[in-house]
Amino acid sequence: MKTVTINPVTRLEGHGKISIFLNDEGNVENAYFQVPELRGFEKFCEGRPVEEMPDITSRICGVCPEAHHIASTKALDAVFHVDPPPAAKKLRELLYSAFFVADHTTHFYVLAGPDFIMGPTAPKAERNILSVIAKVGLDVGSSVIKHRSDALDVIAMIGGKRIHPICGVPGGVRKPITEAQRAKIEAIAESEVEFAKFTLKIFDDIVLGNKEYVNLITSDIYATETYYMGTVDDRNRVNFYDGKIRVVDPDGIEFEKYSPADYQQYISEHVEPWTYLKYPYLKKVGWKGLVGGKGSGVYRATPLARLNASEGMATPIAQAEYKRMYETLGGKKPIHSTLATHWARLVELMYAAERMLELSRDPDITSPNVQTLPTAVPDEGVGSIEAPRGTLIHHYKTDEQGMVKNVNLIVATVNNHAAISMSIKQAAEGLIKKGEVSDGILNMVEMAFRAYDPCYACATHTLPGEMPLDIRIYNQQGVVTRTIRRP
Amino acid sequence: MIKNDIREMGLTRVVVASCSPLMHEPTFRRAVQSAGLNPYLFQMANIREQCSWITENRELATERAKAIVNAAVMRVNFNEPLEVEKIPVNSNVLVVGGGITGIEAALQIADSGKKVYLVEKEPTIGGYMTRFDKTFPTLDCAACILTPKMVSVEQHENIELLTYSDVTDFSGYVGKFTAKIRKRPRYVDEDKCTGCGLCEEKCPLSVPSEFDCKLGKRKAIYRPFPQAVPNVPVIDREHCLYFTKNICKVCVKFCPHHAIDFEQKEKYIEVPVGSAILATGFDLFDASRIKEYGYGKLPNVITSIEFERLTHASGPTAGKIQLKNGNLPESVAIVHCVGSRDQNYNEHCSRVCCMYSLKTAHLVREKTDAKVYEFYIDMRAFGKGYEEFYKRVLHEDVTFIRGRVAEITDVAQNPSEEGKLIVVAEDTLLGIVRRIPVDMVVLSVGLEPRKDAGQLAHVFRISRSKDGFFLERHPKLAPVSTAGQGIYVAGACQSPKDIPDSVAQGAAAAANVLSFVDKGEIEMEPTIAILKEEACSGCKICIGLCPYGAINFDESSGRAVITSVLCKGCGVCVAACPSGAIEQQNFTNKQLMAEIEAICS
Amino acid sequence: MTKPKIAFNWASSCGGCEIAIFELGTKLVELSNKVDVVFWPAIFDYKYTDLEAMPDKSIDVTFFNGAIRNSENEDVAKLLRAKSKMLVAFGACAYGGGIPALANTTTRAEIFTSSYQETQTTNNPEKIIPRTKVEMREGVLTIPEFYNTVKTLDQTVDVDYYVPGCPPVGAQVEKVLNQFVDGNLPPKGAVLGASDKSLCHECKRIKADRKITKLVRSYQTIADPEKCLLEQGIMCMGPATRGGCGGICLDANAGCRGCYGPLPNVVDQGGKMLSALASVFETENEEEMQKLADSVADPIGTFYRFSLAGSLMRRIKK
Amino acid sequence: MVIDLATRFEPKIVGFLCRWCAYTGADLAGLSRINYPPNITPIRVNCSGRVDPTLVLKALATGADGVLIAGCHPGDCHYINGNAKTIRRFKLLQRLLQQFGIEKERVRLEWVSASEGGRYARIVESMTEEIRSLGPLNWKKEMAIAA
Repeated sequence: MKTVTINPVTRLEGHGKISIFLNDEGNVENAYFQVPELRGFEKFCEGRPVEEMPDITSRICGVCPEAHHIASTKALDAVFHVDPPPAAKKLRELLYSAFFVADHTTHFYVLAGPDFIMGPTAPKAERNILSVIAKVGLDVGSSVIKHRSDALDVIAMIGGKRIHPICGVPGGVRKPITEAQRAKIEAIAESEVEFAKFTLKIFDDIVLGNKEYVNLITSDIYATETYYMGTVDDRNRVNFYDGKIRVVDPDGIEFEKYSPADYQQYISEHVEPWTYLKYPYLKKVGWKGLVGGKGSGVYRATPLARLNASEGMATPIAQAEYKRMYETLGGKKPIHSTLATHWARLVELMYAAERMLELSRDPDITSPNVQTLPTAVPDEGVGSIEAPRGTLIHHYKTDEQGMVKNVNLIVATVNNHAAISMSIKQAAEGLIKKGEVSDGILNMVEMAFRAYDPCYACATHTLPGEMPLDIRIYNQQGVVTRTIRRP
Repeated sequence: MIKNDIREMGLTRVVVASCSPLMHEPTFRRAVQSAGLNPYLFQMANIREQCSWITENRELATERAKAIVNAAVMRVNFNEPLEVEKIPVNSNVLVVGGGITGIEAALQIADSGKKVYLVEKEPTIGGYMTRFDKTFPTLDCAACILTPKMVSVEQHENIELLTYSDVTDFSGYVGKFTAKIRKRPRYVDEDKCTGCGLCEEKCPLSVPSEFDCKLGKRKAIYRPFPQAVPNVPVIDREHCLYFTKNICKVCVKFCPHHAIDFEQKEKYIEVPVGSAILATGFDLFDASRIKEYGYGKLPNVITSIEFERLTHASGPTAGKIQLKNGNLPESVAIVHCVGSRDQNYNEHCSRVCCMYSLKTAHLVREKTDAKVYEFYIDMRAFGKGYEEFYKRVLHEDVTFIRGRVAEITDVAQNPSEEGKLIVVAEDTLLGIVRRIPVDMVVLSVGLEPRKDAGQLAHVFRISRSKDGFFLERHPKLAPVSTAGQGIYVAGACQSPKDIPDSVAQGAAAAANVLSFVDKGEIEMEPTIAILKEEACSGCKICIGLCPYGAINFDESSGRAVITSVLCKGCGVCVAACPSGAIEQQNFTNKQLMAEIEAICS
Repeated sequence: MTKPKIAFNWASSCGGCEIAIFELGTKLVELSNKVDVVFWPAIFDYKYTDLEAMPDKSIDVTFFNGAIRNSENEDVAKLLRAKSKMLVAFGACAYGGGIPALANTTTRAEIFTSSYQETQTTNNPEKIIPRTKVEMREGVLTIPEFYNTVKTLDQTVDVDYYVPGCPPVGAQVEKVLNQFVDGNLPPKGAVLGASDKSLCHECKRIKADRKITKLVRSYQTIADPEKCLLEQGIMCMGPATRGGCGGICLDANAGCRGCYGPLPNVVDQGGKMLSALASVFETENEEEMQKLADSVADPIGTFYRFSLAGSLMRRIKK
Repeated sequence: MVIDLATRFEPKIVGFLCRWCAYTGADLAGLSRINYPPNITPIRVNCSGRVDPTLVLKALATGADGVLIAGCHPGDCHYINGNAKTIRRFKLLQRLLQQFGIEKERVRLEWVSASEGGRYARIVESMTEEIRSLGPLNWKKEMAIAA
């Protein structure tokens, strides 16, 4: 039997590792995606004072610490049965929207952009941010850096730090913002909205203007039928900060809609002995292995999944883009094509920027009343939020002194763990036939993977989407007959 | 030998493994120094007191000894040469307390030509001794031996006597202290008054005399007793008709020297001194605290000090030992250990009661025909001539009953007890409870720390032991020194003492003071806290910690500042400093860590 | 002159340290002209095969972030040590263990049982626990060994310099990178990109007198933004923590958690903070002392939040 | 019962003794030839208030099975109230050690006056026996096999 080992890098590195096993006909027998690391937050948070959790759990991920910090803070509200003042909730959401702007911007330009802007067949040497800047113009490059940096300034203003914010406390945030800060934030938000429009235009011109891509996006290789999950507001519109969790089936029919506090009735996690990362799945459907379709509990929680699981966006421009996307891609909901996730991400970028602007203009936002002191005895609470890479859940139980007794975390990217594995296998199957390994596999598999923007910061060590590849093909004697490397 | 090795082998560090550093560290340090090596490059390993002498287990002891020596060797690597700082000493001496102890100390020092400030809170010096009649065991009259000394204090050119005064603040450091003294107003000008006594004679108002334990009377303007030093009366504001009713002024009218001055105010003076001796003495146990003894309720239950006044020739009864009704007692009980050797009151032995109780017995026998019962727990007669005195009293027909008195009552159980005081006690020799009917009971009250001892300790920044008396530097090797350099304690303020011991300590303290006052300089222990300025973060954690106020915060530099002369080297700030900016010389972290590693590995 | 060759690597940590470098944005672009980045798996496409092929000491300086959590982290550390002239422990995790080292309050067995069996949503009837080597029908799959104790970088390989912080603040990162570019470096073993004084030194809050009569949990009170937090009874590791971060947490009305590690003359950050804190408990009464001591909710998590692996005790006894 | 002295576990105890009371008291025990197990090695300090908790952690981490801090009785301190600071630190230190899994019998704070040689001997004796029954702490080894 032949083994194709796709190693992001050698065994030494902590990146995910892909092994593809071929059968005697040289077709794909099986493909495994392994995650080699675990840190055990769920255990070592036990015994800590629960109010420290937002600061501790933000260290699960330095790429999306805001997500963990805010989810954790919301869990504290629940643990202490305290309702934050309006200003506090809005400040949290404002910080959070700024974070979405920064994160989605990074992904599109720095990580995913190259594939589209330079073209999938362009030599790898050109497929990086620098070439992108060269193509779209230097001013765009600096504009990307500026708008990302501005968004982080907003995070720092409200959160205290650019990385690992520390503003969250049960019942609110530690500090209000001044009028001067508000004005600055409003100015930034206005500019972010324009920037989002500009980004969507680039996508139109370069991506949608190119038939090749549209075909790619709609091709079967990248279509995986699964359930879709996302948080929605009372009108089933996408919401990042708060709401009910909605799940639609592969036909787009609402399958479940529940309050995050009840997540245990809907989500289970499967364990395999050959990877440190678990596989969440829909409890009511059950674990049927790494397969898609109605019969399998595998679901996705990505920007595309959020749009699929919703009925629209809560801000005007984003809503318009939402409709345009579905119409352009055949008018069917849900869209199963993994690559459409990139477009969905930009629709979310638009929403985040608009939401930022709304909140920066909200009269409550500078209210000095940003903290309600808890009075109830702490016991248990769930905090949930939409991270850029999926629905994030923090669940704590404490003793009456508020010392943590039990922690359960369902981390955003992990939601998609099964789907990612499937997409990789699928790409492999689609491209490896009779032992013939096309050079294309490299980039194709990579694109499938990158679409998820998988942030394995918490588990593996790549920044979102960046998965350098290296394929080796062994003959029966286990001798490398061929090596395909990038570039 | 060590000296030779240092010279010949050019040793840079020396470790001696032998006895406790408390014994011979100074000796070896001197030796090392005389060989030209800094004495602090020497380290002592104590393998005797705390190793070889505490076990039979040779094997283990050897292991331990190795560890101890190893620790010393590792440590000595990090020892640094330290210079002993010498600071000039002001030769003036402050003596607090004008009892026999303070008087002795003051005279010794003054005679050597040094200036002494003697502070006494009462209107006169002399202390308790002025109220005693005879003193054990020699039975010579207290006044006869005390009065001359009081007088020479008054006349001594080197002694500035500050009576009716107290020390309210004591700042600075050894060799350079400043004592703040409060002089309370006498309302009599000490310079003008000649002590003729006319004012007392003419004063219309009589009140009970504290000096006589309220057994006798005094006037509103008074001297506690005729031989008071200074021989200047004081006006008692509480009672004086001028102060209470704004009338009278008889004293003003009659004073031939116009010494009466109702306008006097309390005065504060500051005096510079290089050292101080505390000889503030003791308080007597308040017998009324022991309800079972009925003191204060049963008229003829009196304390030993009251007895002293009764038997004193110039006392209220002119020395007649009598009952409240004037009759002579037919029987007298003397009760030992009142408030002493008793968990409920004071655990300590007051040391003097046994002997003065014997004296009491003797005086009763000598002056009356009364039968005397002496209730004791153990008879302690340890001083020179004491045992002999005990024997003597044994033959004076005194009944000794061994047992602590349980109760003193006037409730009779049979006719023979009617109108008597019944002393109930278990006779531990006979093993029976005895009820002895008597006319008078003398309670031999114990000695306690002064009520204000705590406050005084605070003013002088010295420590007290559990029993509340001032704490000496070392119970055996430095009995009159304290942890506070330049501050000494003597007499009963350190622990209960009789007159001979108190006088001895007074002299000892004087000698201690003179030894460095004479040198004109004093050596500071170099094991003090040093601030590494560049490392101080100005977090202020240490500021409040120093019990000697040696650490202050300098706003301009934003740093702590340690006044090394004030530092006594406890190291509390060193352990606390979160920046690790404070080190204690000869107890640096490096040295201690090296010891730990050597011991543990 | 030839540009210095530098490398970045990421072991057991959240990635915030790499973001902190990424955060330099335009400055990073400028900097990248002054150096050759020969290895940075997170940002550019380099492979360990290339690294292994490099001659020893061919990298001028490697910035290593993350603690040593598993066998893979250790192997990477050793490989990079061999290839680098200078190795820098970058960030709280590599320096003192950081948050991941809080796992030293538990054990490998407990973590596995918790993660793969006990957590509410886990459905694992066969009680499967990941193994380093698994025989599959198609072949063998391997994953690294998860250690029982988290180690710091210098407990694993020799380290030349340390850069504290979770993550190091931008200004300091820039300063440090330039120090290496310009080659003006203090003696080996030094801590870079931080102050030599405690956070109190740069704290703008008013410090009155250091007397602590009560300690409250942060959620029990709204902190006065002007006064020293400790004096308000709010835990702040400032006195025992290196400055250099600019006191951003204090400005945000939050107490310092100690991510910049111990001061130059201090062996054990936690032990020192404990000593300093208890020293200023304002009471001579033993019961009150006990009460104050008990009001420190989680001593290890408080005094060793970021430095447990690098502390004297390193882990709990189990 | 026969105890094989060769194999019997002999606790290694580090003692921080204040120079005024505890150390003098320990000397007195020796001068009075009072027997107690030679399992403690004294380190002399001026005042128990000098004992930085870090030193205790250092001792335990380096291989001590127990640590004794001994000073003057409360209210009896030669530095007025140095030992009061020791108590404050000790109470917090005990909580920390408990979290580290170190039995409270291993680290003790005791008061021994200069005249209490017997008391000192009894303390060391009881401490040695308690630790003996707890067994070695072996912190160094634990760390050596950290992985």
